[in-house]
Order: sequence, then structure tokens, then C-alpha cells
Amino acid sequence: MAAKKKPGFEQQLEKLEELVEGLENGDLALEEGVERYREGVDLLKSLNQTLADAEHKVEELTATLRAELKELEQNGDDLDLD
Amino acid sequence: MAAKKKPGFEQQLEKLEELVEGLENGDLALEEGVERYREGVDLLKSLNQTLADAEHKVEELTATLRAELKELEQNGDDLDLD
Amino acid sequence: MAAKKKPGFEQQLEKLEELVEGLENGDLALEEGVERYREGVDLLKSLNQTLADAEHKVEELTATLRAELKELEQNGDDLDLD
Amino acid sequence: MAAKKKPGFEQQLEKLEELVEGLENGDLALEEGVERYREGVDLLKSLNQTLADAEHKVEELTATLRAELKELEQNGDDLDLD
Amino acid sequence: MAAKKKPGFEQQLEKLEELVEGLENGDLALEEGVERYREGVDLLKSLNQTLADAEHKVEELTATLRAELKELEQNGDDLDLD
Amino acid sequence: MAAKKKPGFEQQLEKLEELVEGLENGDLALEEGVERYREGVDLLKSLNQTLADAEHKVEELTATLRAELKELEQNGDDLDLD
Amino acid sequence: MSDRERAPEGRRILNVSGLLEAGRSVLESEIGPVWVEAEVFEYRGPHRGSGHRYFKLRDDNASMSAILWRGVADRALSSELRDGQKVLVRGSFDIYAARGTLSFVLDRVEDRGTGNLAQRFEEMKRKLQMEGLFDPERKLVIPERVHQVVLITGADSAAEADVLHVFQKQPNPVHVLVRHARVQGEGAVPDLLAALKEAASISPDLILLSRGGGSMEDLWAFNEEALVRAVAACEIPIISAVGHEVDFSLCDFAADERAITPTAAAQRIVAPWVEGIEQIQVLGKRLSRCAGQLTLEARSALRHQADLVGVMRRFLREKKARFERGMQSFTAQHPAQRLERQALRLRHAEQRLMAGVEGRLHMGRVRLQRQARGLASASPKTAIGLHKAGLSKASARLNAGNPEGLLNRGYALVKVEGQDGFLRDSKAAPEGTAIHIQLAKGDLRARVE
Repeated sequence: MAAKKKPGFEQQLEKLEELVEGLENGDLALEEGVERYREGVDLLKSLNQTLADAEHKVEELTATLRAELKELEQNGDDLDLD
Repeated sequence: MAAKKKPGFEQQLEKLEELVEGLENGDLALEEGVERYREGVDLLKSLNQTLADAEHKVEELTATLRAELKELEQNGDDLDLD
Repeated sequence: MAAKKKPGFEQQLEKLEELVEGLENGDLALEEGVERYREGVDLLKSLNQTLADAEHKVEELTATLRAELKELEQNGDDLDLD
Repeated sequence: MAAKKKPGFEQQLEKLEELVEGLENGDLALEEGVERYREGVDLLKSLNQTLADAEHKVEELTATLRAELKELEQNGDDLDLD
Repeated sequence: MAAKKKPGFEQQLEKLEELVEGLENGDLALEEGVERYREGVDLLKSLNQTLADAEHKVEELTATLRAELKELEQNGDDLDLD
Repeated sequence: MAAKKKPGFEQQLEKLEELVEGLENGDLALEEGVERYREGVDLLKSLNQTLADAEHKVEELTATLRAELKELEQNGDDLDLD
Repeated sequence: MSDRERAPEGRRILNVSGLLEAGRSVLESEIGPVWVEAEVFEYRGPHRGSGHRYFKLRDDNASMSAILWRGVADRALSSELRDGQKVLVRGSFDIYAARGTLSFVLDRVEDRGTGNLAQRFEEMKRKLQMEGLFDPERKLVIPERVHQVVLITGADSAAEADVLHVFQKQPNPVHVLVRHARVQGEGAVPDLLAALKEAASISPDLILLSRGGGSMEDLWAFNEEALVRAVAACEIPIISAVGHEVDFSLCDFAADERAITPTAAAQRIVAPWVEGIEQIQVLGKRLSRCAGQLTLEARSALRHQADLVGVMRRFLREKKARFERGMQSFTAQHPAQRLERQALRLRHAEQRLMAGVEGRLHMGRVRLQRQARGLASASPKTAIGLHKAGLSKASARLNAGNPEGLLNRGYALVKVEGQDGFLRDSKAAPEGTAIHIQLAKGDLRARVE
């Protein structure tokens, strides 16, 4: 549902890295630097969101997984009774 | 009766193992990793489901056969009942 | 929105530097000297404004960024509880 | 707005100095001397006005510059707070 | 405005000098001597007037100049505050 | 205007002296002597008048001259005060 | 032993070889050579290379590796051992150090004999064996994990209970279809044959043919040729679990696999499922461990890039510094000095201008004064004075020559009234002539008498 053509987390991260490097080199014009900063902030926001979403999803999945494992363990306990 | 066209338990298990190994190698992009994780959890659920499905299922073969025969009769009148 | 054809910060700064060189050479007529001084002051004003605008924009963005970073760190801590 | 074809300050000053030399040489008829003096006074008036105007303009500009510098310092403080 | 065909101060002065020399030589008839004397006095009067006029004009010009300078200096005092 | 046909002072004086010499020689008839004498007296009167007139004029002119000189010197003093 | 010296705390530390050596010596001293009654299991005959026999010995509950060295076998065996054969053996434990495996090494082998039925059993077995009915190539592969199994067993039998107990106790998705059949006595074989047919008709993954233990007579139905052949011919894989571990039936040989007991058979089916569950659990745990890792790396990577604020601050600071440098050099160029210089030049010109004009005026005045004084001194007053003196002298001389001076001495001048010239002859003045007499002082008018 989420991202079809949206660049992935790593791609965005690389873009952010490039951006930071560009800013560190200092050859940028002031206005360009500010624009890059804005892009960087947007990227970071987007990355943060992506990460939070991923974490949320992972948490949900982990909850499901735990439940499944618990169920399995109960079965496993039955096993141990033998 | 249960899983005929559904990928077999072994296949699913193998797939899960591959998936876990892939995740453990850790070279995956975040979204891919989460997706794999989801697949893993789904697989685990499915496996668990497979296990849970037929549990304690004991039937009389005679009854089963009768039921099948009945079904056969209904479906194919042409068929010899003998 | 602001500057379309307005010369960039660096261009203005270079212009200012040229101006200073011209003033240092000192061969200027009185009126020209004053005119240059006026241009210099105008440039300084404009540069100052540009810089202030940039700083303002950066501050705003930084506030956003800080919020994101805070979230980034807090979320990470939540994750550590796992 | 100011001087388009009006001779510049330096040119006027040179003219005045030539005039003074003529007066100092003393070969001039009395009436001519007085006439030159009148011209000299006119030139002086004009030069003084020009100089005063320039000073006034420079003062104004300097005031503007000071204000900008003050603002800049304040902004600079803001920046350091970051 | 002043003297168009009127002989200049120096010319009159020379005439006066000639006149005085003529008088000093003393070969003149009584009436001629008196006449010359009269002419000399007239010339002197005229010269004196011319000189006084010139001085007056110069004084006026100087006064104007001084007033102007004073005014400018008051403005100029503001500059010294810099 | 002055003396065109009127004999000058010096000429009259010479005539007077001639007349006096003629009288002094004494060769003249009484009537002639008286006549000469009368002429002499007339001449003397005329000469006296002429001389008095000249003296008067010169005095007047000298007064004017003095006034001018005074003025000239006073102005000169003013000048020196400068 | 020397290890002890390296362990000052008194801990005894062994290496693996040492431990195994210790184990071996304990086994040797504590157990030594013993007699064991057991069933041969997984017997494969002489090893192709060495001629030694490697197999297993077992009872109902346990099994162990056994080795019969070639030399011992040659001496102790009249014929090759076979699976299921009950034997009395003597031997002792040995540890194969390279693998750490424990083996029972035999030095004596004695067969535990069989009865009358055994004779028939052996004949039938030999016959069917000759036909190749028991050939391993004929055997069907038992599926790794069985989903559906048909259990053919006696109604309310211990075997059924045992099997179902296993299925119920352990988690598995196996669908068990039970087909009760008579398993001994009259009609047992046809019923079993019918059961086989029915079972095969629904194509399960596996058929489990099971019966509890009993005497050879009790179990004999499972040695009947018809059933044995049907079992061998069945297209569905069959596991045979007839009797106890010591009890062999020909069905066992004909089946695709033999289980020593019904319980063992059930476990054989369930075990892969249990293993599967364990596998799933392990994988599940590994999976959940990956979960944290997944976002952790992303987060740390993101945090690593999070110094954007600092970078931007440095960026801005540099810009600002350059601006400030420019500004300082500009403010150093304040035009005040320039203006002052110009003002100075102007003041100088001004002073010179004023001094110039005053000098000019002064010069005119001085010249004029000189001429005025010259004029004053050249005034014609002196000349007038001189003329005055000359005139007064002339006046004196004139007076001296005045003919009227005679009158003072008493002379008188007489004129005929109205005639010029003095009267020098009285004749010229008859009586009555009016005459004019001029005296030194005053005139007289008279008439000649």
C-alpha cells in the first residue's frame, strides 16, 4: 500500500548523507545551503516517519509472533509432559 | 484432506528458514526487512495454523467412506455403486 | 518566493569585496566615493537581511528538526525496552 | 538626482586653486581680482555645500550601517544561543 | 556690471602718477597747475571710491562666505560626533 | 574753458613788471606815467584776484585731498586690522 | 592430571580426549564385560570394506550401537544375524574417541531360539523373500510428514489406545482415520484385506497396520500369505507394527517400514511434526530476534546522520564570518577621512583666496596712498605763495613809481573840466573856466577868476 515509487529508507538515507556532505564542503551558496537544509529536514522527517512506521509494523508483527510462539510453547509444554 | 494445493509444511518451513537467515544476514533494506519479517510472521502463523488445524482429529474410516460414497452417488449417477 | 533575479548572497558579497577594493585604491572622486559608500551600505543591508532571513528559515527548520530528533531518540529508547 | 553635468568636487576644487594662484600672482587688475574673488567665493560655497551634502549623506549612511551592525550583533548572539 | 568703458583702477592710478610727476616738475603755469591738481584730486577721489567699492564688495562676499561656512560648520559639528 | 584769450597769470605779471620798469625809468610824461600807473594798478588788482582765486581753489582741493587721504589711511588701517 | 597444576582454584579441567579416556576407564572398571539380552536392529551385514558388522541392539525402550569385529563374527556366527533376531551377547562398552560415540563391542553371540510356528514362519519367509517380496527396492517411501493416516487395528485394542494416545498427547496435524478389523482368529485375514482395500481407496499418506503383542499364534494372521502379499502390493505406504519388539510378522517384512510397537509407529509419524514444531519455535525465536535488529540498524544509521543541525550551524557560521569580514573591511573604508582631506584642501584654498584678495586690495591701497601723498606734496600752494611774494614786490615798485607821489609833496594836478591833459599854461584857462584840481588828498573844483 505504502511506497511504490517512493525511494526506500536506505536511498533516502544516502541522499541525506550526500546532502550533509554537501553542506560540510561549504561550497554551496547560502540560499542553496538553506534549501538543502530544508530538504534534509524533510528527508529526516520522512525517514523518521518511515522508521516509526516500520517499528510500529514490527511491533505489531512481533506481538503476533509472540502470541504464535506462546501457542506453540503451550503445545510444546504438552510435549514435555510425555 | 487439509492442505493439498497450499504449499506443504516442509516448503513453508524451508521458506521460513531462508527468510530468517536472510534477515539474520542483515543486508536488507529496511522496508524489505520489515516485509520479510511480515512474511516470516505470516508463514509462522500459517505453519501454526496447519499444526492446529487437524489436531486430535480422529474419525472412523467407515464413516468417512460412507460420506464419500454418498457424495459420489450424488455427483455421478452413472457410476456403478458396486 | 523572495528573490528570483535578486543576486545571491555570495554574489552580493563579492560585489561588496570589489567595492571595498575600489575604495581602498582611493582614486575616487568625492561624489563617487560617497556613492560607493552608499552602494556598500545598501549591499550590507541587503546581505544582512538575506543572512537574517536564512537564519530565520534555518531556525524554523531546526525547530522542526529538533522535534524529529527528539522523537528519534525517544522512539529508540522505547525500542531498547524490547 | 544630484550632479549630471555639474563638475565634480575635485574639478571645482582645482578650478578654485587655479583661481587662487591667479590672485596670488598679483598681475590682475583690481576689479578682475575682485571678480575672481567673487567667483572663488561662489566656488567655495558650492564646494562647501557639496562637501556638507556628502558629509550628511555619509552620516545618514553611517547611521544606517550602525543600525545594521547592531542588529547583526544581536542576531549573532541569537545564533550563538543555538 | 561695474566698469565697461570706465578706465580701470590701475590705469587711473598711472594717470594719477603721471599727474603727480607733472606737478612735481613744477614748470606749469599757475592755472594749469591748479587744474592738474584738481584733476589729481578728482582721480584720487575716484580711485578711492573704486578701492572702497572693491573692499566693500570683498567684505560682503567674505561675510556671505563666513555665514555660509558657519552654517556648514554647525552641520559639520554633527559629523565630528562620529 | 580756462584761459584762451585771457592772458595767463605769468604773462600779466610780466606786463606788470614791464610797466613798473617803464615807470621807474621816469622818462614818461606825467599823463603817460599816470596812465601806466593806472594800468599797473589794474594789473595788480587782476593778478591779485587771480592768485586769490587759485589759492582758494587749491585750498578747497587740498581739503578734499586731505579728506580722501584720511579716509584712505583709515581704511588702510582697517585693512591692516584684518 | 597435569591439568590440576594449571588449575590453582582446584577446578579439574580436562580436555575432550582426557574426558573420554576417563569415561572409558570408568566404563571398563565399573561395568566391564557383561551379558546382554537384546534384539538386533538396523543390521546391514558385513561392512563392504572392513567386514566388521555395525548395527544396533535394543529393547522396548532403548537402543545402543553395537560392533562385531570381523574376527569375532567369523568365530561366533553360524549365519548372519538379522533384524529382530533375539540374541544373548557378551561384550563391553568402548568409546570411539574421534566422535565421542559410545559402542558396545561384542565378543560372544548366542541365538535365542524359536518354536514350531517359527519353522513355518521361516519357510514362508524364505519363500516370499526369494520372490523378492521383501526387497528394499520395492518399498515405498514414507512421507516425511504425514497428514492423513489410516490406522488399521483391532477395536478397543491396546494398540489403538497406544497409537491414539501418542497422537493425542503430542501436537500434530495428523488426521487419523481408524478402521477397526479383526486381528486374530477366524475371518481376521479377510477383514484385514478389506480394511487395507478400504484404506487404500481414500489415498491417505500412510496406512498403519497395528496390533498389540501376543503369542506367535495370536499374531499368526499377519503371517498369512494373502495378507503379506496384499501389504507388499499396496500402493499406499504402510508401516507395520505388530506385536512387541521381539515379535516379528511377515507383514513387518512386507510393509514399507516396521515399527517395533504401535506406540513406536505412532511416534515415528508424530516425531517429524514435533521436530517441526521445535523448528518453528527456534525459527520464531530467531525471527523475533531479527525484529529488533531490523529497525535498530536503521535507527542508528539515521541517528548517525542526525547532526544536520550542527552541520547547518557550521555552514551558516562560515557564511556569517565571510560576511563579517567583508563588512569589517568595508567599515574600515569609511569616507570620513576622505571627506576630511577634501575639507582640509578646501579650507586651504579658502584661506589662500581670502589672503589673495586682501593682498590685492592692500597693494592697490598702498599705491593709491603713495600717489595721494605725492599729490598732496605737489600741491600748487607753494607756487601760489611764490607768485604772491612776486606780486607784492611788483606792487611796491609800482607804488614807488606812482606819479601821484608829487602831490604828497604839495604839487597839484589841474585839469580843465572836461578836457584831457594837465593845465600847463594859464592861458589855456580863461576866467570862468571850471577847473579840476587834484591834491594829494582829495579834489577841488574851482573857477578861474
